[in-house]
Amino acid sequence: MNLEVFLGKARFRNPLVLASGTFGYGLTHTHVIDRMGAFVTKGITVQERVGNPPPRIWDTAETVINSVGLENVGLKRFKEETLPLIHISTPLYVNLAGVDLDDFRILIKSLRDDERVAGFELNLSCPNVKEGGVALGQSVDRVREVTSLARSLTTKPLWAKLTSNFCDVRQTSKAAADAGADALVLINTLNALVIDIKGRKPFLGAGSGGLSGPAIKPYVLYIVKEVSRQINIPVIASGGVTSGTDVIEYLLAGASLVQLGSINLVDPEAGLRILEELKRYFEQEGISSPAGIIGQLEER
Amino acid sequence: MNLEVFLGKARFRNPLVLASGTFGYGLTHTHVIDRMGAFVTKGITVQERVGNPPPRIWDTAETVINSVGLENVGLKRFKEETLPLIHISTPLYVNLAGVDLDDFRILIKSLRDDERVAGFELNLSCPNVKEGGVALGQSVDRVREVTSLARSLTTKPLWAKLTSNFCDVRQTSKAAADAGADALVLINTLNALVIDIKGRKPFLGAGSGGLSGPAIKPYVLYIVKEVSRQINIPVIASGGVTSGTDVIEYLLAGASLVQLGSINLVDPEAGLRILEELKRYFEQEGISSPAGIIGQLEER
Amino acid sequence: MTPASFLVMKRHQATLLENRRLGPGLYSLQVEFEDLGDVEPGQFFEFLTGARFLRRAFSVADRDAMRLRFVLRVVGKGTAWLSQLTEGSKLNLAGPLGQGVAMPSEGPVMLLAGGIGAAPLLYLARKLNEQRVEVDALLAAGTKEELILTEEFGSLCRKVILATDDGSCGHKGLLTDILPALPAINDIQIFYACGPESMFAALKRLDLGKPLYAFLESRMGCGTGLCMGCGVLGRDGRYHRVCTEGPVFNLEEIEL
Amino acid sequence: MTPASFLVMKRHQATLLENRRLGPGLYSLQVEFEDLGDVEPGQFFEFLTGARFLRRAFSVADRDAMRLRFVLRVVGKGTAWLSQLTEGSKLNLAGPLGQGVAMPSEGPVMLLAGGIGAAPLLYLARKLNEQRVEVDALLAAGTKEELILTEEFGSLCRKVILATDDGSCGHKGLLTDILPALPAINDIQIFYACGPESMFAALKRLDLGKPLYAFLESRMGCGTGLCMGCGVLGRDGRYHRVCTEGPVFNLEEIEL
Ligand SMILES: Cc1cc2nc3c(=O)[nH]c(=O)nc-3n(C[C@H](O)[C@H](O)[C@H](O)COP(=O)(O)OP(=O)(O)OC[C@H]3O[C@@H](n4cnc5c(N)ncnc54)[C@H](O)[C@@H]3O)c2cc1C
Ligand SMILES: Cc1cc2nc3c(=O)[nH]c(=O)nc-3n(C[C@H](O)[C@H](O)[C@H](O)COP(=O)(O)OP(=O)(O)OC[C@H]3O[C@@H](n4cnc5c(N)ncnc54)[C@H](O)[C@@H]3O)c2cc1C
Ligand SMILES: Cc1cc2nc3c(=O)[nH]c(=O)nc-3n(C[C@H](O)[C@H](O)[C@H](O)COP(=O)(O)O)c2cc1C
Ligand SMILES: Cc1cc2nc3c(=O)[nH]c(=O)nc-3n(C[C@H](O)[C@H](O)[C@H](O)COP(=O)(O)O)c2cc1C
Ligand code: FES
Ligand code: FES
Repeated sequence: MNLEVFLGKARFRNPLVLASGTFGYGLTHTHVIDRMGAFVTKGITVQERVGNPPPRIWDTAETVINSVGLENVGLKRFKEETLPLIHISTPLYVNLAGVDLDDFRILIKSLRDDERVAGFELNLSCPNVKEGGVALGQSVDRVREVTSLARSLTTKPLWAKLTSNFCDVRQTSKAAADAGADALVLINTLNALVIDIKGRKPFLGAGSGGLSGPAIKPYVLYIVKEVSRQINIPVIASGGVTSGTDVIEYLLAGASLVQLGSINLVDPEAGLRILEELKRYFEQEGISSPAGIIGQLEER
Repeated sequence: MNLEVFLGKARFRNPLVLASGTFGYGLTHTHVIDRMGAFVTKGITVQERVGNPPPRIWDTAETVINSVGLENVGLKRFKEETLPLIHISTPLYVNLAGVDLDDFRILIKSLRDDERVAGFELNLSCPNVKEGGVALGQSVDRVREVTSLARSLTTKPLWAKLTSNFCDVRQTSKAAADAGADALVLINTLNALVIDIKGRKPFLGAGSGGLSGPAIKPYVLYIVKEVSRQINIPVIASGGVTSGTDVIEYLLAGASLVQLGSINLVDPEAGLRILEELKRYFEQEGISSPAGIIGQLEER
Repeated sequence: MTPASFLVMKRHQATLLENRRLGPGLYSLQVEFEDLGDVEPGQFFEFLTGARFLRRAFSVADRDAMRLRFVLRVVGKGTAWLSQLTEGSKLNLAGPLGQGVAMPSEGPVMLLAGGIGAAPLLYLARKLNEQRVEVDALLAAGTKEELILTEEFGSLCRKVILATDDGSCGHKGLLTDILPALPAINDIQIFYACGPESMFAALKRLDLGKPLYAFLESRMGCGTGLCMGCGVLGRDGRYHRVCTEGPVFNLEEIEL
Repeated sequence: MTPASFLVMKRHQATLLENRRLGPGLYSLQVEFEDLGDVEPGQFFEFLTGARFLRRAFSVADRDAMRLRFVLRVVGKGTAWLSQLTEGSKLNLAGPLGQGVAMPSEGPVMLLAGGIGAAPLLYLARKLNEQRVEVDALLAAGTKEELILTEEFGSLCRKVILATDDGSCGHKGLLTDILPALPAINDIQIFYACGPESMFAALKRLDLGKPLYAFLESRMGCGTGLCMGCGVLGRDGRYHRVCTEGPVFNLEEIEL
């Protein structure tokens, strides 16, 4: 059995990707990272960010709401201090969280020639920062501009990570594809508000956060199916995966790779379990490679 | 204590509304309906609809996904057979599910003079029918047109029930408000796909469905807060309410009325329990009326 | 539409007295109620579980004073959750829901059970027995281990015929393979059947020439007629609510 | 960043031996492990619950061979779920997580516990006792019923001082009202405190002139340093991860 997936020339040993923000910078748990298809770093900004005031986490039985607010070491320290410490055998994608074109230009120019960096995930969708982030990703024009710029600056794989908040993600997907993205990542967290009724104020220190976890899976699955049928670049799914079954659902719906996010918080070795579940399914069903099921969902 | 809410001249004895599609036509459980602020019928279409093929329901621990597909008796039978059987003391809102302007014209003209009908909820958002529904509600222009037409046909209260699927609900909210809606209902179910991996086909007979239930509450709460701060007509919240606490959260976020949907499926008397919880909170906190807390969420 | 008692959902806080494994993934639950009115064969209760948002429907399989018996098969998260409950647990239940089955004016009748379908038919056998209507039962399942409630049927029926797909007990073959050749079949006035959809489809093709009442399942939303979630397609081209118009239908009146 | 053992989450399938109510909403859980290495005071375990997606963190309150004791206060859905577990239940746990507290080179030391804050300090008292460091404890709570673990501290400490907000037991007043006037306080070399945020803020204002280590809580995501969800603001203007850089911090180094 061969779980390899190719997106263009980029090879992934299996369809599992550790999602941005849920696995740090790749400095720990490398025994997990080294078994995955790819690893995406926490979002990196040009300047170091201390992040949002606590509390930053809320959850229900099937969701997580976070407002970490892109706390990260910033481009300089990432390049000088963090990157040299990352020792993984899995393609390293850097999640770039820019506010405007200048930011993305600086980020890509600084990192594009580092051979440890396999590619970039353009974060056009973080709901946890006031500027940039989700606001960028809601505008078809901004998505096109940022992706075009990024494309003009690097030949490395470029993933555009999009949002469905307050916009038509089918349109932004098309814009990113037209502007030269190699793949779409669908989707970042949903805007979410948790209220402390005693204090009559938002529970999270930042006011609001981003919703993820198993409850959003049916919603994201629908989006992945719709977009992957309309847009002819690969789709990478991100939303609510906790099991091998979920991965297969996303592959059937049309995703080529599948990200694991919130589940890593419950169990940083979840990726290993999910990989085993995936293998067992492929074995049982006599499927020889992911290509055999990607997009194979029948219509009703 | 007085739980009354007024939207313009329309009076509601309390902020609780039984949501469309989760309480039938109001023919049973009238002891519950009569204690609520308002009752909304199942969506009514011009022609009778048999609805979608089964299965029509899926659920997880915190969500429901339905694809009933607007099964309903149709305008003629609703008016002639069903309406005369409805004996409730609570304002009756008819959920109108049109595909185009003609449909809405026919529906409103036929029902507007019936004194049993207190007002209309324009269903611009059903994800479970191929034509109309959600597609209408995704277009700012269609929302404006339908709402304007409806406004020109009746002076009865008009609620525009909107979707956040593949659109910017802040824009459609503005369009509905500008076109004369008396209130916005936010939001209808989210598009959702459930996959049967054995059969490699969608689990629901209709292919996909609409996601509701407690897991979507933080998402809808965020939308309600954003829209109610930007648009100056009342907002009616719909999404994931299961307790008095949830109702208070929506009131704080800016909703004037709050709908109960999926929870009615678990317990058709949930409205009575939630009403008691709401009263207890008002008592404990010494709040004399909903007006005292609507929109009173502090910023962070 | 006339208001009927089963349309208003009566909720109970009941106690699990016994949770016994009957076979692979098969469990028998004895539940004690504080307050319980009439319960007719065919009616069901809806259980709240900690694993799913909506209630889960289970037919009444037997009754003894204030105790009801349910028999369940683990197929997903809700049933798995219920199967793990320990004795003494409190249960949040609603019911009885649905319409009781039309009782026959005269016998003999035959009960046709496929797998877990034996559950509601046992309670029907009990009631028929009380009314001195003669009753035969044909109980079929995949394997011997999956054949359940055979002793209970034995004590209530004139004749009990067993069948398994693999021949590990009783006749070998599907229920509908065995049924036509049974000598007992000729004097049967009414059939009552419960089993998987494929069994009903095959029964329809057999065309037994006598009324056949089918105990249907369906994924339910509310269980009380409010949501139109549970529709089964009728011969009239309309969907009928399994929860309130059923769960028992004349096989002739439904499309499969 | 040097790899440390607590950074790789070790998962356990453990057994609940005892679940005992200590007071209003307060429970003591004895858990038996199959395999358990060193556990230091200040370290915590994360429990999976059926009510919330993420794990819930609880400090080790005591140890006896392969058994750990946890003491929990019900504040929400996860703790309510745990409080209802019956003996014999299987628990999915991860740990030990976080860094153990810096042990003092010499005593006497004083433990300052507000409410449920007594839990991790008990295990520290045990370890100090083993190392023959003299230890006093000031245990405060809202009411007499909420004062927990007093006997256990009694058997390990030189002196145990009790206080309640309402005066129903021991001194009347907040921990920080009583502390400055205590005669014992003068020779204390190090303080260890665990309690609500307001207590830490008041302790900071008291300025005891000796090192004070604060056992902090925070809403956590991963518990293993991956998500930046648990930050506490440091004097350096940066957020420090309670899960891996803590949960114990020198009170001087954090902003409250
Ligand atoms: C009136 C009535 C009476 C009934 N009486 C009984 C009875 O007496 N005894 C009894 O055992 N049952 C009975 N049932 C059936 C019972 O209600 C169902 O088995 C139960 O609701 C299943 O719940 P669950 O949460 O375990 O399954 P779920 O987890 O909701 O799964 C439901 C079904 O979907 C399948 N499934 C799960 N996940 C997927 C997926 N990803 N893709 C495709 N399929 C999937 C499962 O295998 C299962 O068949 C009755 C039903 C009705 C309507
Ligand atoms: C390192 C560490 C060690 C710990 N050790 C212990 C210990 O030994 N013993 C112990 O009892 N606890 C301990 N805790 C705290 C414990 O982890 C929490 O109490 C627990 O996680 C709460 O989970 P829950 O699901 O019960 O609460 P949740 O339901 O998640 O609620 C969490 C908090 O939010 C509040 N809340 C709930 N809903 C709302 C709302 N709508 N608006 C505003 N507030 C709301 C609750 O009252 C509660 O205070 C420790 C924490 C840490 C980080
Ligand atoms: C704690 C946390 C932090 C996150 N940080 C980032 C981030 O820095 N950049 C980003 O693009 N996405 C971030 N995400 C989003 C995830 O990468 C993922 O897209 C999302 O959580 C949905 O997937 P899931 O349901 O599997 O978690 C974060 C999510 C969580 C829960
Ligand atoms: C079974 C079911 C049927 C529904 N039918 C309709 C409908 O006919 N018209 C409509 O506008 N909304 C319909 N809805 C949407 C609800 O009215 C409500 O807006 C939505 O479920 C979100 O609220 P909730 O999370 O409280 O359920 C339906 C929802 C469910 C669960
Ligand atoms: S389950 Fe809701 S109408 Fe039958
Ligand atoms: S809880 Fe995730 S970094 Fe501390």
